[in-house]
Amino acid sequence: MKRFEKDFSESTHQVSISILIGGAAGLGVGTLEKILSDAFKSSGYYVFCTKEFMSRVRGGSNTTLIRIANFALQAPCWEVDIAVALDALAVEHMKDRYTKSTLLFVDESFSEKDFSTISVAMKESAKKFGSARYVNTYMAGVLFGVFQLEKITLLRSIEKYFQDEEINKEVAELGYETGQKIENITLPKLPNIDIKEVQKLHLMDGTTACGFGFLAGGCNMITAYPMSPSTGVLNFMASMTKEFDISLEQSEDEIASLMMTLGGWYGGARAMTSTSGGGFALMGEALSLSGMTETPAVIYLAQRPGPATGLPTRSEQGDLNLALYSGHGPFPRVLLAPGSLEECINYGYLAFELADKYQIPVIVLSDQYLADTIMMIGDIDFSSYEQRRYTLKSAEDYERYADTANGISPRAIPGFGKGLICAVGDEHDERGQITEEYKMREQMVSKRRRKSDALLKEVIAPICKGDGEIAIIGWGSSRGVIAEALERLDDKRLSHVHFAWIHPLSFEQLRVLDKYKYKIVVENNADAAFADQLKLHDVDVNVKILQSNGFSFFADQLEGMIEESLKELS
Amino acid sequence: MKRFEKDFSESTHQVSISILIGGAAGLGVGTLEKILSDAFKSSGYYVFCTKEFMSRVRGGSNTTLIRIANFALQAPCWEVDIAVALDALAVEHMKDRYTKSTLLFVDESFSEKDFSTISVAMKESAKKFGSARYVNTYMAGVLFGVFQLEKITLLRSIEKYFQDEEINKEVAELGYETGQKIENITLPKLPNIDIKEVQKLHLMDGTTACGFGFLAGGCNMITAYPMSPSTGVLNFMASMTKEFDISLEQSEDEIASLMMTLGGWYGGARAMTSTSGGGFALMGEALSLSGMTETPAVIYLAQRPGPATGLPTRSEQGDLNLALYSGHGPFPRVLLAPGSLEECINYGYLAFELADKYQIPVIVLSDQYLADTIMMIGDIDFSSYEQRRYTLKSAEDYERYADTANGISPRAIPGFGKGLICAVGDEHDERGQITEEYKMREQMVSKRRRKSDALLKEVIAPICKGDGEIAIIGWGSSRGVIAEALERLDDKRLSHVHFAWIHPLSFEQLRVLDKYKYKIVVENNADAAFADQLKLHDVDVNVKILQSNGFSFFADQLEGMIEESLKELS
Amino acid sequence: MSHLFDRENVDVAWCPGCGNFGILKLIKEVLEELKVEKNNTVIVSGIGQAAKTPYYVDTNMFGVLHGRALPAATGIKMANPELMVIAEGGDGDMYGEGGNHFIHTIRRNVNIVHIVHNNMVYGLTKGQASPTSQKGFETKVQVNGVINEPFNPLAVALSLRAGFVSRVNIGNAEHAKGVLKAAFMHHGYALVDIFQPCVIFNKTNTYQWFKDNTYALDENHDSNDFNAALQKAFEVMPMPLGVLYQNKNSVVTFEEQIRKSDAKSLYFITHDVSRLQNLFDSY
Amino acid sequence: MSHLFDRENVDVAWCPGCGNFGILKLIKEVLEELKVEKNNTVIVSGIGQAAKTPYYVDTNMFGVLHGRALPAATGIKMANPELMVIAEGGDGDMYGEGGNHFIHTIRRNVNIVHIVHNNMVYGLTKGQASPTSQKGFETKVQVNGVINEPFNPLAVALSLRAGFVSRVNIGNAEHAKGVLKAAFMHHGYALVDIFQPCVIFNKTNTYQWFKDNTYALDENHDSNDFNAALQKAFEVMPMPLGVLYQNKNSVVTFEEQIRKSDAKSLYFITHDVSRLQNLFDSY
Ligand SMILES: Cc1ncc(C[n+]2csc(CCOP(=O)(O)OP(=O)(O)O)c2C)c(N)n1
Ligand SMILES: Cc1ncc(C[n+]2csc(CCOP(=O)(O)OP(=O)(O)O)c2C)c(N)n1
Ligand code: SF4
Ligand code: SF4
Ligand SMILES: [Mg+2]
Ligand SMILES: [Mg+2]
Repeated sequence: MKRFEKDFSESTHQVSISILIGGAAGLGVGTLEKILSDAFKSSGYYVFCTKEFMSRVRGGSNTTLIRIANFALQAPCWEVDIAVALDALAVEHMKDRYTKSTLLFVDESFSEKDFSTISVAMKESAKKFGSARYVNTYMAGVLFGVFQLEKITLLRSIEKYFQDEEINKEVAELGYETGQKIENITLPKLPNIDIKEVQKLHLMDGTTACGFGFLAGGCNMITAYPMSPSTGVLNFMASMTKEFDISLEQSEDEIASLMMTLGGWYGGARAMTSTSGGGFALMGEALSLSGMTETPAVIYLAQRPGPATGLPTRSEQGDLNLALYSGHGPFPRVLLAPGSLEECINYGYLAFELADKYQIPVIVLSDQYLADTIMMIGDIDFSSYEQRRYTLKSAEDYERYADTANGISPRAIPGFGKGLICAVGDEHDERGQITEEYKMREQMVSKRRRKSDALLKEVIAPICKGDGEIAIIGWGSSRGVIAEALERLDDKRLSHVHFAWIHPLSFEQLRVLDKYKYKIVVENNADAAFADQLKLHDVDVNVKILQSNGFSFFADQLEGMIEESLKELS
Repeated sequence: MKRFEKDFSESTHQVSISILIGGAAGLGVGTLEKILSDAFKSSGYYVFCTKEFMSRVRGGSNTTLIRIANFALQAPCWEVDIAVALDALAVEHMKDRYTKSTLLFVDESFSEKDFSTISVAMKESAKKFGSARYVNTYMAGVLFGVFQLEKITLLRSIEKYFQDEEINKEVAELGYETGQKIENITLPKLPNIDIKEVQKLHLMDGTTACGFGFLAGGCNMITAYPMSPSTGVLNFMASMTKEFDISLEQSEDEIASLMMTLGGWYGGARAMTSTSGGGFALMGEALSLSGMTETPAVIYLAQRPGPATGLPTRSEQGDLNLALYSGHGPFPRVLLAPGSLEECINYGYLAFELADKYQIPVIVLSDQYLADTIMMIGDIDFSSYEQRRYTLKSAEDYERYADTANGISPRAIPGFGKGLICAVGDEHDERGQITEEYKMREQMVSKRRRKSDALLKEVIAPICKGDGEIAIIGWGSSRGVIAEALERLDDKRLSHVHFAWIHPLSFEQLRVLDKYKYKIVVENNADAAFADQLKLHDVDVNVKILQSNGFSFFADQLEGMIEESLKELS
Repeated sequence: MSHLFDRENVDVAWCPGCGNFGILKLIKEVLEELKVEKNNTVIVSGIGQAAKTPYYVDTNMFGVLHGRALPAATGIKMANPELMVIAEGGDGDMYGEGGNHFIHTIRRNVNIVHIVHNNMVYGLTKGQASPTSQKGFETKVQVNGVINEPFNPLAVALSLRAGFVSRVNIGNAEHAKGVLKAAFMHHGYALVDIFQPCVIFNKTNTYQWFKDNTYALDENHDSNDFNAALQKAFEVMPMPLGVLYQNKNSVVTFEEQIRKSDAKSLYFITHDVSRLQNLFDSY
Repeated sequence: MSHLFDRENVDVAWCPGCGNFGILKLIKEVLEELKVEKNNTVIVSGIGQAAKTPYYVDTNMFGVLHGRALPAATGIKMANPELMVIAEGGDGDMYGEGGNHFIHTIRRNVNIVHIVHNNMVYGLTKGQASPTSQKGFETKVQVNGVINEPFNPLAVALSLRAGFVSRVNIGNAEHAKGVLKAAFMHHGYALVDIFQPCVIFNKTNTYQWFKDNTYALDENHDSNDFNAALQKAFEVMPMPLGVLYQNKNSVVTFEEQIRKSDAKSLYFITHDVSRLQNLFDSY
């Protein structure tokens, strides 16, 4: 809270409050997140929510962080103003994130009194209504009461999300009254509100935004095997089968997922699969088939920490090298890593366009953090995304691998035209017969390489912000957190460089980075894979800020890390 | 022939002759290779044989190149002194490799007379003995006769390789007589011989040498799925189950191969699997499991051209990036790429030592060229390879992932000691229970990274030969061909740098390359993956000589390519 | 017989005498006799000798990876149910590497014809045991002979409630043709396991062996009777040939169920932008 | 009951009321009652809720990847046939992702106990259909309900000639214990498919449902009779519980056949250097 006012309010009168809610899986932390984010938004605040949770369905200790502010928020913070512990374990679990001024709401039965604890009768009150699981609604009420916000706003949000809304509303009202009455606590000052601006915005997580991007790209088929944190996209698309004509199947394994997707494109669909690192590691051979047969594919790869099963419900940007190099033999591919909801939509759309146009696999890199984080996004005009077709009706003498100047052979689909479509995973000649002729091999290697060259003209340059000589370089999901860390640092020397287009990189475009005297790369992984890519393109990195403990970066912590790393420069 | 004498004989009196034999699969080109290489060796010549063949069992057009010389040979050449066409297609297939002075042996029925063709009655003579398949023995006889070598030597070799040796000997004798009588041809001059030196040598292919290396390393279990060009090692180990106590199983797929291998190591074996690119691409997730659970693994990866099924029986060094980056999440691994028969044995042995000691996956990179090429090797003293054990008898309080200074936790196996062995693919604590504690995660990430650091002290530096300021850098199987190309060029400015230890590279060791003013990398692939690794270690490459047409490099062609590339320097 | 489905100018890569020639001929004849439209037909194959077949048949083809023909075929049917799709490959391809897809494709009842060339050996990789190799079969890898129970594709297919389960011997081409035709006409997944001698690497299971160890089912066998089929599936030496089982009740297929619309190709399906806009705006 | 196989100081990650608790208890009791030696026992598991079991049993364990417990278990037996090896996981783990290994492990007759927690749902990933989900089962992915034929593990195992095929319901723990014990005592591969209610994501196949839809086989069933077992395997509503089939003829196991020597651990096997030298020198 202190740190916070110092950093923002003085200069810009920006104020934010962070609320961390902890409890066992199954206690309704997720529901609380939904109600509160909706109610805060309706009250006119900018809202940002992110969660961290264990790989289990009940028990353990999970949290959700809700930040509200009078300015657009795009990052989590580690230290919190308010903490709500729905059970005893949560008090302990959240401990590292308390500051001296953190207000900790606990049940009256908890003995821990180290912090500025505020005891409320959450369990008791919930039980009064017949079930322990009303704790979450009760606490929603308490918080709203404490903030002295309009009760009716909260009740409306409850109506939206509960089937048994009446009783939940009663519980919330009781909480609200209790909250209003709490005394003798120094509450973080609520920011001013801007109802009009905020109400224009849409609240959704990265998963949903990616899903809309894929739909905008005309995705009409998805085949996938469940795997956290990618399953959200599969769920989203499944729900969309009720709205649109989409072929969907849960595959028996990830190899089948990608093979079905390839079959789909071959047959005329705009198909995709979704997975995470371990599942993607199984897709390598099929990815290579996409490259060789020049069959498009879109793969949504939501990263989580490895190796192996690692930390299945946590976050890391750890699969970049795998995405870059998986599959045997060289072939063109594109890697896109959106870092905001807008980018999720734009790059989700672009993935289908590029896959179709260049007949290549396109990998969209997300991660648990981006997938599960709820942010705000302005209006999007979907009529501006055209769902194109790059295929043609085949003529009788159609040759699938006709050699062309840019290496792209016109693609046709079976049953549409008079020609026959022969797509082949062995080395082949132009019509798609197997060949072992070394000159034909050279011709086809060159054809595929020319597609890589052609792709370079599509590359989207990184976004560079600020005029400082020190570039803080990030990619993908870290966009927002780096932005806030830099705002907090408010140091004229620092510029922000954000990459959403990850591969291929354009050597020429990267020369824009030569103007920075120092380069600091921020990656949520242990292998600094992106820094390696920069180095291969003659961009030398001075400092690498890496983290691979299962958390995404936090703006306040990153602020400190960058400060620390500046000392290494000289 | 001309070119050849110019290059070698003048200065060193080195003479070699290259014989290319072509014919359909099933015609016995392979048998001819066996008999002739054996007979030439017995006659006192250094021998080198390499083949290129199609992905089919009968028909098509394959060749084998047999080079004989009075000095140790270690590379193929493109242009040939003698060509033997066992069928009409072969005349065409070998065409690109004829020079003006090439002597082409064809059947009397062939009409093609463009070159210095020598017609012999191969079909007719074979038929005389009752079967067309005697053509190969007949031609062995002809060649021996043409060279005026001792007939008895050839007959002894025939005895070794044929069941129906008597009739084959008769056929050979007929051929021999015919050969002796051929007149009016300018034969390449046979080199002088050195029977004593040559007879000390052993003739074998890279597959066999690798196999002996693995056995020297104590390999007592192999689980694999057939895939060219790796199957040879599986066959070799299968034949060795008759000699040694080895557990062997053909798996249902490559995922099972590596998983069984991991099970084997967990259970106490020294286990390995063999595969090629496509199969390896399927093993990524299991590789990552090896990294996370710290279960050793040895993987023999015989490369062939991709993407996808590509050219299944041909050669390429195309899987380096995949071997480096496959599997999700970072973990230490070692890549070894032998480039001679001695290196096959040494690195095959080392693979097991390192896997066991560091509890990591070790990948031995071969390729179709190395696997199928027959070369000569001197005596090896197998008593110098100790089959060690790095495991201990567990105490009651044994913890599988005990944190240690160098990151290596003492490994124990079940049933051997009082402790329990809990190996886990999720992130874990020291005893092997699943954890999501971020501090424990950081500790384990650091433990695994320290193993990577520790590995650096094992790194074997590249072999640098020559004092020239231009380094010709190669890795793996290209060792011999680069060496001969440099000998042919005989240019004092050129040095040869050969890497057999591929990963991890030691930054310090690589500083030895800083002394070269120019660096030319030679890779049998299209993506210059090794040049990238050099760049990541601050070794900048001036020119890349790449080839990915399905053939390995040929010494004479490479000579020209290097000459060409020298023009690019300045 | 015309040569409607001959592909021009191809170099057939099989060994003289191989059973695959017979299968190739069989398929081309059946396609022609059933008046199948080339352009609406796709043969998907894996990798192996058997999997080379579609390179010699003049239809659309998708030559994928060893073991992976079935999911690719499924994907094609998901994209365009109107296409006639055949998945083809060897015993190693389909029952070894591709075993998991075999199981789950049957469970889905994808409307494809599944042709497996069963030579009880890995041909293209030069003679290792395949899942269907008989016990005792010696190879360079199985130096003491095969020890594992041979995979019984018919029994497994039945245990998964496949709607059409058949086996033929290419040595008996006329009989095989009738069965293959029935498979093409079946509505839903249809398995045709074809005994195919590999004259090079399988010196045990020869034309003669297959002849001696098989017999054709006759009208006494009721292919509508699941239990009878099950009994037949376990019969060995001799092994029954023919349609062991066909579920003649019209069972709904996979692709009939997963789509909102009817069988229209997804090529023609773009999403209504205003609906998309509304959905987004509701957040 | 003592707590010999309790693992100390563990946080069990299952939901209250989950059928997995019963299975955990069952396994610990059986291990204890059969006087199994901890140190010579390894539980290999994949990934999923079921696959967490070995973390709570005080034996050796190898926690591998989703779907991959069986080949790892096979590898362990190849390395050391003297170890008692259990492969454990969920229905998705073993019949979905791991389906190919399921088939081929049975064919090998590896001497392991194969325990599958069959809750007819993907638990850990929050409730998608599994291969054994019943038709019509609605989830967030199967929004219109499952359409595919449920995977019948018992029928498939029998079609592959598994030597021990059984199913139990953890709601009937006493009965389950007898069957599990028999599985441990069987010489060769033994499948125990355990019905296990997932109280969170499967509101259809509850304790009550399993009770209502199963019955225990009695002495009228001859588990030595393969055909009888086959009939039983296809019986539904109610589904039979117990040992459907056990091949009591002593069938030789995989690991008994592949090794030159007897069952000695490979840990103790190094190669004779002079023999190696001779072999090399013969080239
Ligand atoms: C992933 C992968 N593993 C292995 C191979 C090598 N391979 C090619 S064909 C084949 C087996 C061929 O046997 P089968 O499928 O029975 O076909 P056949 O040649 O007998 O017709 C194998 C193992 C491969 N191409 N890809
Ligand atoms: C390769 C891979 N794909 C997907 C996953 C995600 N995943 C974890 S558990 C699971 C399924 C769990 O279902 P089941 O095996 O039936 O076990 P249960 O949780 O129901 O006991 C899945 C799909 C994974 N870990 N690895
Ligand atoms: S190897 Fe066997 S299966 Fe392959 S083409 Fe030759 S005979 Fe046929
Ligand atoms: S989700 Fe289901 S299977 Fe998993 S622990 Fe909970 S009740 Fe058990
Ligand atoms: Mg076969
Ligand atoms: Mg389950």
